[in-house]
Amino acid sequence: MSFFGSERSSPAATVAMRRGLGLVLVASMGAGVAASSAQTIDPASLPEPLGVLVLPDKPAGAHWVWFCSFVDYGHGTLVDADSGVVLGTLELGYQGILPQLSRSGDAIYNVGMYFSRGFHGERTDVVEIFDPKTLAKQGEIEIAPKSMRGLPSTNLTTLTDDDRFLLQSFFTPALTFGVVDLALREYVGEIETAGCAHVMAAGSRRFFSLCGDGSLLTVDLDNSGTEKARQRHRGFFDAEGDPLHGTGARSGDVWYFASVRGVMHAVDTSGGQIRFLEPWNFGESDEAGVWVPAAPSQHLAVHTASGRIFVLMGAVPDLEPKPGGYDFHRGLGSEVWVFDEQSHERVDRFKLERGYAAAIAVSQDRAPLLYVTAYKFADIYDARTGVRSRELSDNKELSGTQIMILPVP
Amino acid sequence: MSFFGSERSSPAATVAMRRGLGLVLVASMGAGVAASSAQTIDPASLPEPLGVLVLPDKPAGAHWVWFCSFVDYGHGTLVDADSGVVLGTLELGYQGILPQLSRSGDAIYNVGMYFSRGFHGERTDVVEIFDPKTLAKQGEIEIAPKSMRGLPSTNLTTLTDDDRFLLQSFFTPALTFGVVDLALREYVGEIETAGCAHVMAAGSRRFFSLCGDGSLLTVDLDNSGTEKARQRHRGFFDAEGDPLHGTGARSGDVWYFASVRGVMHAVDTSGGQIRFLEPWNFGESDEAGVWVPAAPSQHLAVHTASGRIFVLMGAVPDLEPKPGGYDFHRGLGSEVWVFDEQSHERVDRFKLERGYAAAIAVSQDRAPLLYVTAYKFADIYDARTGVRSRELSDNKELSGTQIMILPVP
Amino acid sequence: MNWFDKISAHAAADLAGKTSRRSLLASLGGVIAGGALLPLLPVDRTFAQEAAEKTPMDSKTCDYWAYCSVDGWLCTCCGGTTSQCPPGSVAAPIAWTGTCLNPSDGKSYVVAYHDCCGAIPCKRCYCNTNEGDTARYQPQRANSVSWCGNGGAPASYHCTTSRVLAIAE
Amino acid sequence: MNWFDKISAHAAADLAGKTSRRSLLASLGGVIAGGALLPLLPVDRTFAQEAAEKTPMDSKTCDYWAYCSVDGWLCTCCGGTTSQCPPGSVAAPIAWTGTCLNPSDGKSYVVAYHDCCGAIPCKRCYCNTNEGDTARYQPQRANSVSWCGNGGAPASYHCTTSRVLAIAE
Repeated sequence: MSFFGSERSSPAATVAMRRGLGLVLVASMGAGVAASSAQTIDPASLPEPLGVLVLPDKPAGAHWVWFCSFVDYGHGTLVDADSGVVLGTLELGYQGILPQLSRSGDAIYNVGMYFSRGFHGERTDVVEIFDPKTLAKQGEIEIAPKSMRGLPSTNLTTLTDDDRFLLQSFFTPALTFGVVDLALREYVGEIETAGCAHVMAAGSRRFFSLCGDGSLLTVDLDNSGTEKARQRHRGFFDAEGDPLHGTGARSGDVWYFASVRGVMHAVDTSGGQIRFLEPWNFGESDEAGVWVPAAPSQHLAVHTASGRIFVLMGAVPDLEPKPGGYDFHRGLGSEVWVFDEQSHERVDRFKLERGYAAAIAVSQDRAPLLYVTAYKFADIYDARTGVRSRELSDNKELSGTQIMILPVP
Repeated sequence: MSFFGSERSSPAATVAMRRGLGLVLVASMGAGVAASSAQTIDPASLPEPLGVLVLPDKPAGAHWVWFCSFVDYGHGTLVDADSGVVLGTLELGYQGILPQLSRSGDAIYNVGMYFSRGFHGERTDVVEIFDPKTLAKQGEIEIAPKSMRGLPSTNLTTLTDDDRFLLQSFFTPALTFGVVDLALREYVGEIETAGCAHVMAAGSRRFFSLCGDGSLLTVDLDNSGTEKARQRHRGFFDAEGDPLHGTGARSGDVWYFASVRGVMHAVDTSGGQIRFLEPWNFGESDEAGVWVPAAPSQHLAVHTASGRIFVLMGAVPDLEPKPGGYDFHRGLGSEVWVFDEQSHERVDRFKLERGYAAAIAVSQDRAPLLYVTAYKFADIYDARTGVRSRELSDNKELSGTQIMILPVP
Repeated sequence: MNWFDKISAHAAADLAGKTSRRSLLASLGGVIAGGALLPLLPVDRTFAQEAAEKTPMDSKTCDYWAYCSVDGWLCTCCGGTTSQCPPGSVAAPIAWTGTCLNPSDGKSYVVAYHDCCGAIPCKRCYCNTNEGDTARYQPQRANSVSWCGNGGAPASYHCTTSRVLAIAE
Repeated sequence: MNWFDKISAHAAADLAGKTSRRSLLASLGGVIAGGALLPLLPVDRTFAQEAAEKTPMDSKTCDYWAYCSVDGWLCTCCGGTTSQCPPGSVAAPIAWTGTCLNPSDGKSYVVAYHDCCGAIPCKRCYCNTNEGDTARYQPQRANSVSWCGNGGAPASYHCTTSRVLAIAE
């Protein structure tokens, strides 16, 4: 109808938003704006141009982080952790987990599962490609409709270290991995495992996985993404007595995994080798109970430069099995324990302000932040002191149930 | 994997659920079960058959009702209002509103909007056809991708009185209606209006709509669903001074609409005629303020047999406009006022237990129930006494934000 | 006391005192359109604001002067501004309009409420003011209908901008 | 006091008293998988049940004896039964299993947890017990992964049944 405003969003308008309009005092990015100051409008600036924002380059020293919300159709929220300002959101698909950020910074990938009719109809699994500045979708690569869904983990999808291939966990209930060639934008195919799950990058053409017999499986790819070699490395962990949580954390070439009872296992993947480091016990008992990794989803993080390992910990009454088996391994955490990679000493113990948390992550800069989610909240702590600097909450900075965290490098 | 249970759901299993297995003491339907009684298991009944339930015929005197939840992907929950038991759910699509129940009882229709990728990708609007016993999808009819979405109303979609055609409100922002032939399962096409919205059935081949100039538009269809005739009936209401809420309620051939200030307008559509009944004022002021229809979505219901009109009412401080215009017309209600269709007298005034409500509806039987939703809750009242008999709540009987109600005839 | 109890208590107090009943109703009523925003910060903020001062210059609150006929999520809370859509969304070229009083200069302005579309529901900073909101048979000022899907914009709703067009004559 | 405060308070109390910390953690932890169930009746009920008696024969509560390794929404709250999917959904033919003690006869039973699929998320009666739950590299007893999508079932998750297979040897 002609009497409606009908100015189209144009490239010019998109650029115009960067002009300093007298009106747009309250910009969405950057730090605080005097919210109660008067607002005079220059009539010459009207009508305000309509447009769509583009993300700026991340300023040096800035802390940007994706908080990802689970269940139904998931999404990520990009937040400037220093100001608490929301920079944008990204849809992640049915039970979406985490986007994958390319090291080059030129693409964001998401393995999305979709249905033609909401929650019914035909299923399609795709690797979606988003522009990191506009967050606009650039394309997609259809893959086999086998993506694993359920409780998220950071280690269900990975990029190889050169960003060439994306590896995706499949579950049918056979455990396999899908390989996607991101350079050619093609689905390469599927790699069988004999009962191994979770996928961790260990180089440009190698990944590894944890297996049901306690071994570690390495798979080497050729330049087309096809399996070239595989090797099973036995004795990484005690799969029956003290299995590992599948969500691990990486520090350079070393990957860490925590067992349900609180033993840290590490594997050094450098030089194309697999070297198991000596496991060490980090659990402890005190008047609160027995402290174990609190592993509903993302309980482990490493700040590589300082060699600090952060573990979300929760106290349980005991480690005795119930009639159907033990059940202490999936609880929430109430503290973050900090260990030194070299000495294995606990160097700090942060009591979380909220008393419960589901996931943790750490930024990799020299003034690192510790990110903590608690469903409807996310909290930002100084990773060096354990002091909380900011709280984010549902319907304000966040939306949904936050259970995964991805700091932007 | 062979060691997994892998018994397929079969027709036999579906039937088997009706057998009286010693184990399945706690049936999902019907009234209370002794929840704390011991449960002995006949080994011969194992393994329990796996299957999918089918709805029984609605027992005589039973009160079944759909509560519909809004935003994102909507859904309806079918509840036995006498027992509070959930009977099933139905997906309604993006910003889905209400299913349409055929008078014959042999089909449930839903006008669903879907995207190929969750909330992005290609849009498809379809009329979906569900089996009322199995709630399984039987098919769909693609329509023009123009369905109106936003705040729901009961009068955005209707079936003609013989269930032959479905009429759907379109908004592009031109206001039109889509016509679907349910017998042939074909999309017929679009009927233009000159600024009229909401669609109300008035016979097998006639519907009407409310127009921006205060008139009422009737459209007659031929047997193929194409427009045969139209007529504009002027002077139904005062579109500038006291416009009607678009959500009306029907009693036989009479449709009722409430104005924002509390004047009831009625139109008798019997005999292929359009006869405006005398409007009557039902608003009132008291110490609480000025009482007006509380019309966020579904504020009007009629119990036809008793000739009772139910209006959800809320008190506002005054009816004065703000600088940009009046804003008192979309608030929640706190009371339900009951009027006699013939005398226009207020015969009752129910104070709602929760103090706020978004939608009301009434069953049409001789022991009518008044259904009231309040977002995360739904309450069931005796429509004759205003006494609340049952509360339904989120994550127990309901899920989401309940704002539409559809009693099953 | 959970928030529902709070609402009831406030509603009762409002009914008794006749104060700000309007804003209570408008805020709660609007929740429906936004839907599923519970627990509801806008409600809490509305309550807080009844006691505290209004914030007509804070574009992340419902009090912001140009938001006088909004029904949805504020783009300022989703990565956008009052007139710019967040990254990854698409601005609906066609909008409903309202007329809002700017207390800074005492002038009324025509505001075009452009929905941003094609992205996940933002679900932050829900506001429902309704000044001048009309029924759908007068759609040019109707805020309760989704304007995504019109004029070539994708149909899924992300958030709403409030773009100042001109001084109202 | 809102429910988050309640949780914190309870958590603190639990930490201090060492009572039922396990069930608190299990219940809260599980919320993640179910997701977006807040405000959380299961949590409230878990708390209520700590004071009140357990309800191992009530199949609409997490205490029901056969639900010892569930992570999801109970089909008994969605229009189904302990072994039958709700109308409109499809039973996943392949399931994870658990071993649960029936207090009525003191016997342990093998329970197959079949997800019901292809319908909207039910989001009612969320339970997360984890007895015997394993990591995904041992998937036959892993309850944290969605079993919808397997064996020909549609991939969207609706709710979970707990079908008794046999007496555990």
